Amino acid sequence: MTRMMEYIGLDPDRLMVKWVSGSEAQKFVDTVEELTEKVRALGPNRKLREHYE
Amino acid sequence: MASADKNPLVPMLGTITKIIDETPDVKTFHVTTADGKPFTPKPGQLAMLSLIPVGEGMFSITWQGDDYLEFSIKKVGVLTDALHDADVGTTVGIRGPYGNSFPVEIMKGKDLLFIGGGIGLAPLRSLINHCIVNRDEFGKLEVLYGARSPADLVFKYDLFDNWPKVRDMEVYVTVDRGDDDWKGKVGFVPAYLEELKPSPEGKVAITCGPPIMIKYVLQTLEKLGFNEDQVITTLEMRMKCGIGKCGRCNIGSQFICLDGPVFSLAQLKKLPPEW
Amino acid sequence: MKAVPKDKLPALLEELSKEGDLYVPSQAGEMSRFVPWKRDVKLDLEHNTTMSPKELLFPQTEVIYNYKFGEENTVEPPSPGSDKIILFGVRPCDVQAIRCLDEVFLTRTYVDNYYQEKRDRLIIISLGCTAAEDTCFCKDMGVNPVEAEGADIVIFDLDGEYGFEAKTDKGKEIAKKLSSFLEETNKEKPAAPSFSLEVNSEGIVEKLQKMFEHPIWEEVSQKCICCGTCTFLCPSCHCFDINSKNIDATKGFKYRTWDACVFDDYALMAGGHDVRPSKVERIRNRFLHKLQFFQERYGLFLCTGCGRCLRECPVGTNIAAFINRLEEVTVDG
Amino acid sequence: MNEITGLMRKKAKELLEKGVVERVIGWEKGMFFYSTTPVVIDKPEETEKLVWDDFAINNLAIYLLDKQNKEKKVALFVKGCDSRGVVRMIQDKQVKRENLYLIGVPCPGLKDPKTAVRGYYKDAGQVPKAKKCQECLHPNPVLYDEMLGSPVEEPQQIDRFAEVRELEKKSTDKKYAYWKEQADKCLRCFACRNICPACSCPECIFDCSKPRWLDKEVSTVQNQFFHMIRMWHVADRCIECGECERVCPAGLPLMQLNRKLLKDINELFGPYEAGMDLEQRPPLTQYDTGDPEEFM
Repeated sequence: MTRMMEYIGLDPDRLMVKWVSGSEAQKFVDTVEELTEKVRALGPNRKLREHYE
Repeated sequence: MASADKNPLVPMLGTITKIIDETPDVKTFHVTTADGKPFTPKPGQLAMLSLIPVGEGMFSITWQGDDYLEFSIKKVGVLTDALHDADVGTTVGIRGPYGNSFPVEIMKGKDLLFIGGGIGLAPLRSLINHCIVNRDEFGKLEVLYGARSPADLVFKYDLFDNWPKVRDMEVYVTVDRGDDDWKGKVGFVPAYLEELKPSPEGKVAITCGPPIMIKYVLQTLEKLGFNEDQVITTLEMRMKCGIGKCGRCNIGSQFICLDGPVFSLAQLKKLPPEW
Repeated sequence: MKAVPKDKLPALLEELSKEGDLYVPSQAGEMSRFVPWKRDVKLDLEHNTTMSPKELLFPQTEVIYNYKFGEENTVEPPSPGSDKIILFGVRPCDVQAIRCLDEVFLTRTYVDNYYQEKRDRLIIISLGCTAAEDTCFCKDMGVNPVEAEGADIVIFDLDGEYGFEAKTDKGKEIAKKLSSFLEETNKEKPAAPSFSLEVNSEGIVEKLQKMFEHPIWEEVSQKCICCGTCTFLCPSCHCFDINSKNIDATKGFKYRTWDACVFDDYALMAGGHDVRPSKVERIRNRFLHKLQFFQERYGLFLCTGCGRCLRECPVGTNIAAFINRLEEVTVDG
Repeated sequence: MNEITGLMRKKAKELLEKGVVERVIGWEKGMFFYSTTPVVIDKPEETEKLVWDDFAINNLAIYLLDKQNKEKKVALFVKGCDSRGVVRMIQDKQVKRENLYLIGVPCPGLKDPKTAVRGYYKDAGQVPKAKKCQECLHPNPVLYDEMLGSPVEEPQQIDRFAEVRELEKKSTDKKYAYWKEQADKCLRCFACRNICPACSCPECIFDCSKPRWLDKEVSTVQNQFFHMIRMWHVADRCIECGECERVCPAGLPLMQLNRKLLKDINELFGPYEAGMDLEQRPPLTQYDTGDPEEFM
């Protein structure tokens, strides 16, 4: 998927796929935080968006 | 702003002022604009009704009051589902009136036989009520109506209460399948029609219902001796623009939204059998 | 007749572009279409475009009105444009298609405001045809390949120069502004080109009227894959769909898009009833609309013989071959 | 008339006369020297229409998905690419093997009528081989009941991922610009989907109206969405017949999308080509604990 995103010209860092079990609460929190930080650093996505005035 | 009343594709804004539950999947809506009644349609005409963020669809106008138009709508898709979820006070878009109308002039002085099936009674109702309001202009009025089950009968207040009280008016009701409380007739509309054997003498028959019912009713009427000009039907097709441009509601070179929805059997026979 | 030397054409176009939005035929990758003129645009006057010029009068997606909903409810159609739209190099078949569109959108009870406001601003400069491609059959569908009836100005390739003939008042006004580029020529207007494809359209309306139920429909529809190539490239196909799109929880817009009568959902009604449930009925409707129904309603063929669908159909469906097939068909009465 | 055409007509006639099949699907000659189109034949006397020539380029496998053919006993002429389409359909249980009589035709590489049109070429001999045929690795049918003619030599030296590799080298923003430009051209005529032997869903997500996933609005973003989702849906079912790209009226390089996925599949799951073998399951329909996590 990330390879495909890269190919289409999207930033692959905006996608994260991770296996988290229902019992791994901390891992889930850490994963969400990690992705949030990554995306925040990247700023808002302008690609694949309609721009209506 | 470009003038909205000149642009036929742009609706007026109106409000739902009243909702009547008819059956589990049919509701009747009253629609009013800020100026009162949106427009004054003739019996059998249509209007485009929209729930702005959902979609738009063509509906027959079932009746009108001094300050409202009435639509009876069956729940069959995205738009009608949303309309059924709407409350009184909801804003709707409305444009029209579209299509021709029932040829009231040729019906004057004649006996009229209305044959409806399911939600197909909705377009007939505008004409039936027109005849009741102008009772003296018409002969005997008869309504033959059928639905899948007793619960699916629309306008029960008219069928069992209002219409039978009208002078020289008969109402025959049948259902495809009865239930424990149903004491009335059970059977399909065309079969009941054959049983009633109405005489074609001085009579005009007007029919609307599911396509398959219309087909059999037309056959039965011809068998009973009705000629092609004595039989009138109103049709339905998928419509988008309502003004004869978008192309999809054609039967041959005729557009249902502009040249129809009302056709006599004589006119219908000149068109390809695609309805 | 007046003419413009070929080497002066870019300068003439430059001048023309001051009058309004000028569109010219140009090859872009595999797709050729009418594009806004710029000095570096590569003109393609040799072949007709893959995309017909209808997209400039009747865009594939067009906003009907913007709306707000929720607390505040409004509907607001977009404001019309004001600049002239100048189409340069439109072929006579496509001019004829615009005449068909005029009938649909501007006559018979209602006028379509969106089409009309663009049509009013339109100036058509047609390029009369001096050569016919192997897929061309306009002359058999009621089109004059040289005169381009309906155009404001017609130009002709006269070897080294373009003959220039203003036909309408609008055209004459433009010609006046371009007079410094025009010289008198003693060359004759070219004759109609010879066509390798002959189509016999005589009497087909009457014949088709008797052919609604005919095994030919099953046969011609069998290979169809029900895509929209033919209708989308066709210069005269005009059926559209209307939908709405919500931008957020308070606003959105109603828009129309080209639709194709061969698509599965074209005539499908809410509730599931479909009068044209299979491709047999859909192809029949398409061909009859082109060749019979439109004639009955508007007195013109809705096929102008441009040949686009013959060239581009993925499975080789050929309306010209179909018309010629009709000669072999016998009908009762 | 060439030898294969003669064999085709004879075989088709025989199959219909003996009642082995109810219907034969092959190619017939159209109006121009470059038009050879699919044809459906139900009567033995109509088998004279059948031809095999340079322009019999349409992949006939898609007609097996047509409602009117699904329950019929059908004889189908198959080139390499047609036969791979049939294999995939059988694997997806879209068609029944026992309903099919497959007549293999070894394919020398064919020509695209769209290249020949407009009088650039006067006869078939001058027309270059179609792009999809230049890229073809398997011109011989992989599944058939009988074969007409003898197999052609299979090319070895074709790098099917060359275009993909070229594009991969560009920067992310350049790639985005490239695909955006392609999406802008798309007319959404659905020719690519409707001609595709791997697009076999009875109801397509793009036609679904409740909910409507794809807006009818033809805009860059909706078109990007359409092509990206379609590419994923086709994924390991793409038999690389190149029909989508051939029929696109706007000339979109659609195989560059399909082949990218196939390239990734090859890198992550080992060598794979769709529709080569009835027994080989496509990698994305199997689960193995050793599957690379990256592909998710």
